[in-house]
Amino acid sequence: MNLSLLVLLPVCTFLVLLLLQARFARQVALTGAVLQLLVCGYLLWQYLAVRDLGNTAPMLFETDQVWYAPLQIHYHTGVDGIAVAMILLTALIVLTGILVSWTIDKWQKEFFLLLLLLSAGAYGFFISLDLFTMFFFLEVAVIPKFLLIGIWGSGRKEYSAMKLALMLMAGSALVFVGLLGLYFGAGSFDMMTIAKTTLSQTSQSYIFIFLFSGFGIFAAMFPFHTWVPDGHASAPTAASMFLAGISMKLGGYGCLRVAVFLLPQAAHQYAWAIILLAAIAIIYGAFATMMQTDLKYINAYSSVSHCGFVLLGIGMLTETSVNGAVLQMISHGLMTALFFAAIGMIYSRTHTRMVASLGGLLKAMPFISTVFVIAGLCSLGLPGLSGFVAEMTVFMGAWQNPDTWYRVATVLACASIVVTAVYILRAAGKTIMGPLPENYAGLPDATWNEKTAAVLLVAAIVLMGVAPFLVTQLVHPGVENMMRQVDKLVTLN
Amino acid sequence: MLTDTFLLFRQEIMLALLLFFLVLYKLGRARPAAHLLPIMNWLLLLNLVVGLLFYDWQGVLFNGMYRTGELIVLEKNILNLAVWLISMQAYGWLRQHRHAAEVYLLLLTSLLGMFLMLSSGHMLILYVGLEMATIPLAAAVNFALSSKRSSEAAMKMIVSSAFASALLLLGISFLYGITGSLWLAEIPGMLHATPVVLFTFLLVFSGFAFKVSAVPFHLWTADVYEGAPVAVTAYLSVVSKAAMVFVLVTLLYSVFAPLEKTSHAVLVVLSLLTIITGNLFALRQQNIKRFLAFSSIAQIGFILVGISGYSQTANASVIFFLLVYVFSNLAAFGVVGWISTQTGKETIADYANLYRHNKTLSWILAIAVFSLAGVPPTAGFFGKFFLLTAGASKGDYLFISVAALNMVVSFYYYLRIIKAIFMEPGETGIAALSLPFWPQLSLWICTGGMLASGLLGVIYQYIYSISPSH
Amino acid sequence: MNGYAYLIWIPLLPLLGFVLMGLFGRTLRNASGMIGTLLLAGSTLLSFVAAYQYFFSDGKVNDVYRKITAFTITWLQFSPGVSIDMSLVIDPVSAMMLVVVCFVSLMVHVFSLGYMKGETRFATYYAYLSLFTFSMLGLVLAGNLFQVYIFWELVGVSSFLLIGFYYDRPSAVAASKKAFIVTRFADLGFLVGILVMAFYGQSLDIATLIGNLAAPQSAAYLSMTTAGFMGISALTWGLLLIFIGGAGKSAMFPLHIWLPDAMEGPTPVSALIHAATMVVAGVYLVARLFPVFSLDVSVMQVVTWTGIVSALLAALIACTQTDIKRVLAYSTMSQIGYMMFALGISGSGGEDGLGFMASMFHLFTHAFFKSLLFLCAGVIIHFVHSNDMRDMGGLRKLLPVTHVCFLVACLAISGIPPFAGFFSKEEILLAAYHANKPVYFIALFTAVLTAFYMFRLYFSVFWHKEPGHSPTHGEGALSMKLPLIVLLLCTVLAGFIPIASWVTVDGKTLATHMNPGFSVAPVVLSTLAILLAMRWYKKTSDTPDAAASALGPAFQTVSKKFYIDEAYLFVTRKIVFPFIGRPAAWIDRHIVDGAVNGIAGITGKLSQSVRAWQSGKVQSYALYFFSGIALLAIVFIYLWK
Amino acid sequence: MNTVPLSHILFLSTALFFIGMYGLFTRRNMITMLMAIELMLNSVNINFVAFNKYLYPGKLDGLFFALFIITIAAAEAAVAIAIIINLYRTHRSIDVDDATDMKY
Repeated sequence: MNLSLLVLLPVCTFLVLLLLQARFARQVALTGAVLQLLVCGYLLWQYLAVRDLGNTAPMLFETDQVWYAPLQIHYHTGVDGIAVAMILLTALIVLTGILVSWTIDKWQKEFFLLLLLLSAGAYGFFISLDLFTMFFFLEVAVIPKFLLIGIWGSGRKEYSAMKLALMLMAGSALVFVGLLGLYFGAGSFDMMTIAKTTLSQTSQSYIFIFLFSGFGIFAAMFPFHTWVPDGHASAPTAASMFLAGISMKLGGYGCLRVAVFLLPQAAHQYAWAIILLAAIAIIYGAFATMMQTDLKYINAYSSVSHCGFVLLGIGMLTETSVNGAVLQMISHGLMTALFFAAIGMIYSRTHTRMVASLGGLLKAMPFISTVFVIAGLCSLGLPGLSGFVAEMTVFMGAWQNPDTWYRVATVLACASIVVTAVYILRAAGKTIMGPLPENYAGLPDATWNEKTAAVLLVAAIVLMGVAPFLVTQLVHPGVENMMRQVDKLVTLN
Repeated sequence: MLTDTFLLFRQEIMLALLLFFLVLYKLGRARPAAHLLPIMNWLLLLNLVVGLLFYDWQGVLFNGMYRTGELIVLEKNILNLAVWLISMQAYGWLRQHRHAAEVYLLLLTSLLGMFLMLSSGHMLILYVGLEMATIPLAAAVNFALSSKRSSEAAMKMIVSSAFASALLLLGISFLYGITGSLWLAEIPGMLHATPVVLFTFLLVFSGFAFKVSAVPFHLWTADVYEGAPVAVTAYLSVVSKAAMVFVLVTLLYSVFAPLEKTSHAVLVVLSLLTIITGNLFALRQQNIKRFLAFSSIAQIGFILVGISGYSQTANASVIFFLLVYVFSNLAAFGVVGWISTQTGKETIADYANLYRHNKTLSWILAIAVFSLAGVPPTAGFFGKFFLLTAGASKGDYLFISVAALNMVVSFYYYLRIIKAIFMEPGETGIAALSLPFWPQLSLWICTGGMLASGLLGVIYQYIYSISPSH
Repeated sequence: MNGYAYLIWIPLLPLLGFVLMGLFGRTLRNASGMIGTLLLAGSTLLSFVAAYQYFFSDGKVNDVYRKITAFTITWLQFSPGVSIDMSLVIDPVSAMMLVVVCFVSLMVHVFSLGYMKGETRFATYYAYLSLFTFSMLGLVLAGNLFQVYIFWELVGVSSFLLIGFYYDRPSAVAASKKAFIVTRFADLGFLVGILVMAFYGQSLDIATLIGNLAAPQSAAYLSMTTAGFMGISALTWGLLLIFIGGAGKSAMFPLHIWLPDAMEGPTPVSALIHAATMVVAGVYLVARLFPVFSLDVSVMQVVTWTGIVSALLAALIACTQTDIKRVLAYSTMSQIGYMMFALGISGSGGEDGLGFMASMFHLFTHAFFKSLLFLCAGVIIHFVHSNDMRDMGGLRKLLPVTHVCFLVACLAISGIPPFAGFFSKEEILLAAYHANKPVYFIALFTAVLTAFYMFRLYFSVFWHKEPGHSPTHGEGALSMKLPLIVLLLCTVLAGFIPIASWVTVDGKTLATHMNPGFSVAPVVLSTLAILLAMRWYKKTSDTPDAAASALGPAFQTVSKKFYIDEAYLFVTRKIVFPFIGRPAAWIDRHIVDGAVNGIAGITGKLSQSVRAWQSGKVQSYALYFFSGIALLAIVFIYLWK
Repeated sequence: MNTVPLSHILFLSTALFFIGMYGLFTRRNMITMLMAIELMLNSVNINFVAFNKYLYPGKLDGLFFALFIITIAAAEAAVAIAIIINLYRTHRSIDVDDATDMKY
């Protein structure tokens, strides 16, 4: 199938929406999102079908068109299992994001336009095999976030929006310099070509710093994570979902696909630093979460902690751990999206997100509360939900790296599951359980759109948690290919 | 033979004809400006179209004093396009102006000077073109006749540029003394990197650095931009700057080619200085024109980064960026100018909640700002990417990193505008403004250009194919 | 297949119940109780069939009970050889547990029909119960270490949900959080232990793991004993960490603090989860991994001493508590301590395996009489509307059935023949006597204490004073009485079941020989303790208070549960929060984020400080212009060539 | 004939240039500043003529250049004076320090 369809579809929806009257905005957006999901489903089906036929090429559905011949810039797309999984995640979150924003009252049309633009960026990023195209889409996804937070956000929204935009832009500036290094080192922007060239150790180690820290900012790597709490907390629900669900995954995916895959020796050289930062992020993020009093801050800091697992998995550089990192990306995407959706639903009814002033919501809104609890349980790694599968794979993989200090880091990371339990249960205990304040007594429960969104996400989480083999089947060949490449190049030298 | 001559010369001839027309028009019965403006817009479109035809003519005239080629024609066309766009945008301002024809006369004379400069094969023509491009502009800056700021700006401009041309001339005179030739084609063969030559180079270079407002020769820029009428500011920041960059590239790449080592180093230093200074000053500006002045200084810094690449890619990237810059900056100035002439509001704070009543204007301004900042999918992203790629080809990554990180600073102030438009709770915001046909057309062209010129790879490819290989 | 394919339905039926009631609870409402009970009855039936088939028909090959894997799929592949498989394994231990879990759970389901009647969240309650039963059955049948962990966590969460069932009571919320977090902390050990075992043992499948490690010269064993960290071998680390997990779930000292608080949940839940099934998961885990545990003497020592210390401490504390459920909770902890140390002192085969067998036997009998005790307590609380035994008294006439049941269960737990507890406890004491004398004496003392506090409870509730209550309602519906009676029968009869011939460490029948002489001491001592309790508590008297005040600070310490809760609170409130949590949040706000904002601030300052360049004076512009050229000239002509 | 060496003439022109520059930097009256600029341009003219005469007597480039400079300087002066007059109208002063409204 033609992968460009994935980008064209949101763009077309965008155009239709642009030309239509504002009062049809949400219907159009929803239709577009449903179509996106269908196309993604078709992509999955096609992908599996082709793989079943025994096609073991690293990338499928490749198209390669010259875009800027003088600079060897191509529009080169292709997907492997990892990308397909990410694309599915994106489609799901876009759809649920639109559903959750159904009743947004200010500038509805613009809101959905930006959301669609954002999704186009994310799709493009995941299908790109050309570094320029990839970078292009990476940046496409930044500005809509700024607008979404700044216009529809709450609290210190302008400050947060600015901080987020600037930090992400700083990230992409670093990525950009790294890309130029790759380009002049290997003479091409094409990932598959660069993968075949071995750069010298010195240039690898320089380029890697730029690329990894650049993508690291997107992936909320400590100490570049501070955009996460403010940004998430101020963003409107759908934007929070998108930020945590997809945006941060752009970073993780980039770290993996660009930094590690193309610069394997440097990855081995810097593994200690990645692991150190990841372990700090995990533990420190978890402890910082424990002290938060605002539900969104809680989830945002916990995202820092959870994204640490992604980096930990990548840093350990074993096949299992990288597999785990990918799983964690997917799982975290689904889970935080659900969490933010639930928080948004609560906030839109009670107009507060402060843990201390909430309580007993299970009585007033059982559905939303149940969703909240499921998200929380997923976050603390309950088996049967996706978080468990991902975290355990990361741990197992991490442990396979026999270095003692790496194992200490792994144990520390494992320890975060306790802290996670503490903060999740504190939050859930205070908001969902306990006596219900009187002024919340008559609040309505979820509406149809919110229910649909929540059910979709919960279903995905449960599916992944109950039948992880489905996801690993999809993801694992991609990881295997990648790690084969990494190990091969490393053993060469 | 004769037709050949005329065809090679056709863009200049068209401009001269336009100037004649304006003089004659002035001689005739006095009519309101509203009568002249549509005519001028059509004529300038005609001018652009004539320039676009017969694009592949090249050759030399007047013993090599004048030369032209595909690249030069393209550069002139870019300038023509920009002038046409500005003319349409000036509609709001000139409609009420008693001396609309004179404004056109001045601007078109200046354009003619730029054409001469671009086509010059000899230092004399270069100098004459330069002065022809500058002096009328100083007068045009003064065209808000009763405004204190306007006359102050004009004074600053004429004094500064006279000083700059004095230094430039000193440089040219030394060049003459050293080489004995003023032919651009002959000079490079006789240059060697001796101290005197380097000093001469610095004098000439600074003369042009002044025109493109590179730091530390930029100080006039902001004051003049702020004081001048918006259309003139737009002209200064787009047309004049683009023309000067074209000439600077030619000078550096051909005339001073033997001094590449030094000139590269100078470019690296100046570009970083320019970017940083432009950014630092832009951060604090409240007046939007002054803000755009400093931001355009920062943009020039990026252009210098691109020039420092010394390659075909660099050449093409600079020209491509300037094309994009024409669209982006003119879109910004178009909106700013329209708001300024209609409401007199010129500070960023005035733009608070602009989106509430002026959706189209807001989006266009937003896209323009994004393009200036270099955000995809606008063309500005491609422009900046290529410039930095060109600059990086020398392998100096520290330099590129500093430049790239400065982009982040520039994001801050560009996003301030966006913040004002969309996020700040202005009491009511600026009331809904209606946009007449001409400015609207111009803005849509700019928007189209910003969106299309990046995504369509062919444009860059064409520019690349006609750029001289280095 | 191997004839056990139906095993999969045993956990699936409750899961089905959970899904049904979770999704359609609101429509099903009161019918959900019946549905849950019926589904579970199906499971129970199947489990009896399975146990019968296993023990009497095809489990035994050459006189040895073998492990039978009924079903397996690869659930999550980590690396070649290491994967989480979902498998169902039946062996003597799991067959026995299967029966216990299904049966007790069924009783509790039935009992709850009456006990929870009228509750608004009736369907939710049954959904949670079903979820718990599913998880517990999964845990019991798991053949993969990681699978154990999965169900382990699920059990934990269903326990959390059930403890917090009355979610609008802050104390219930706090208790559920505490239970979950403390066990989570222990699970961390389990998890890391699994990582260690999986890495060195090359497998997560329990049978394979045991196979890989059991032979002392195997590669896995060698690598595991040679690799080490901080001077302790990987094997010891792995087992110790796994044991921490088990100790947490089984409320062993010092991780027991959650169990008494967990009594905030509905009483039938306490009967099921916190008495009969979930809390013995730790014992079960050690039993499943027993061949590996027995490889490491030091870990076995840890198991033994943790068990015996917990048994003793809990018994001491139980003597001082006044909340009826808390007394039962501490007694549970004490009994599990028994099972645990019995495992710890057990050898790995033949006669030495007596401890193992005794532990399993005690697990089996304890499930019946402890759940009976809890259900009785449920009836009492239902009747009195209080948990405090000081509010009770003289209930024997008002609750006749309960009274008999409670009495029998008390006798059983005190080890008075011929009730079930006597048999299993005797075996344990016997094993201890042979293996470790100090442990034996402590165990004996604990047994006496047990008799004392159980009868203290019994007399306080049923005698002591005249009832202060007018009987508003009777003992409750048949659904509440029936389980009591059934469990009563089990309590009486379970001791006669020849566990020794079925559940042994090596699968071979263990010949047990009742030694009446040996039994005299414990039985007599326990009887004396009962008499003492009768003297003190049958009538209102001052003696207990006098005794308490005579003991002074010692009594105070015990009744404050040795201040262990306070110690934990100190660590969390005074150390973790202020010294780790708050600094982390502070650093994030002020240093990490401060750096980001600082960069922005510095840029702004810089911007402010350079503004003087743009002075507005055209002459100074020209001067800058010229100095610019001059500087460039100096730099590029003279300094840098 | 006892010719003046080129270096003397260059010294003269350089001196003139810097005198002009000094005048530009220090005088407050705009007309005087304009005159100072004329001085600088004239020093350049001297350069051109001198180089032409001494170094390249066979060519005329330098002479022509000087002529063009003179012409253009006149044009420049005309525009400048027009601007100064307008400045006087708006500011009531031709002191350069009075025209510093726009800064920073």
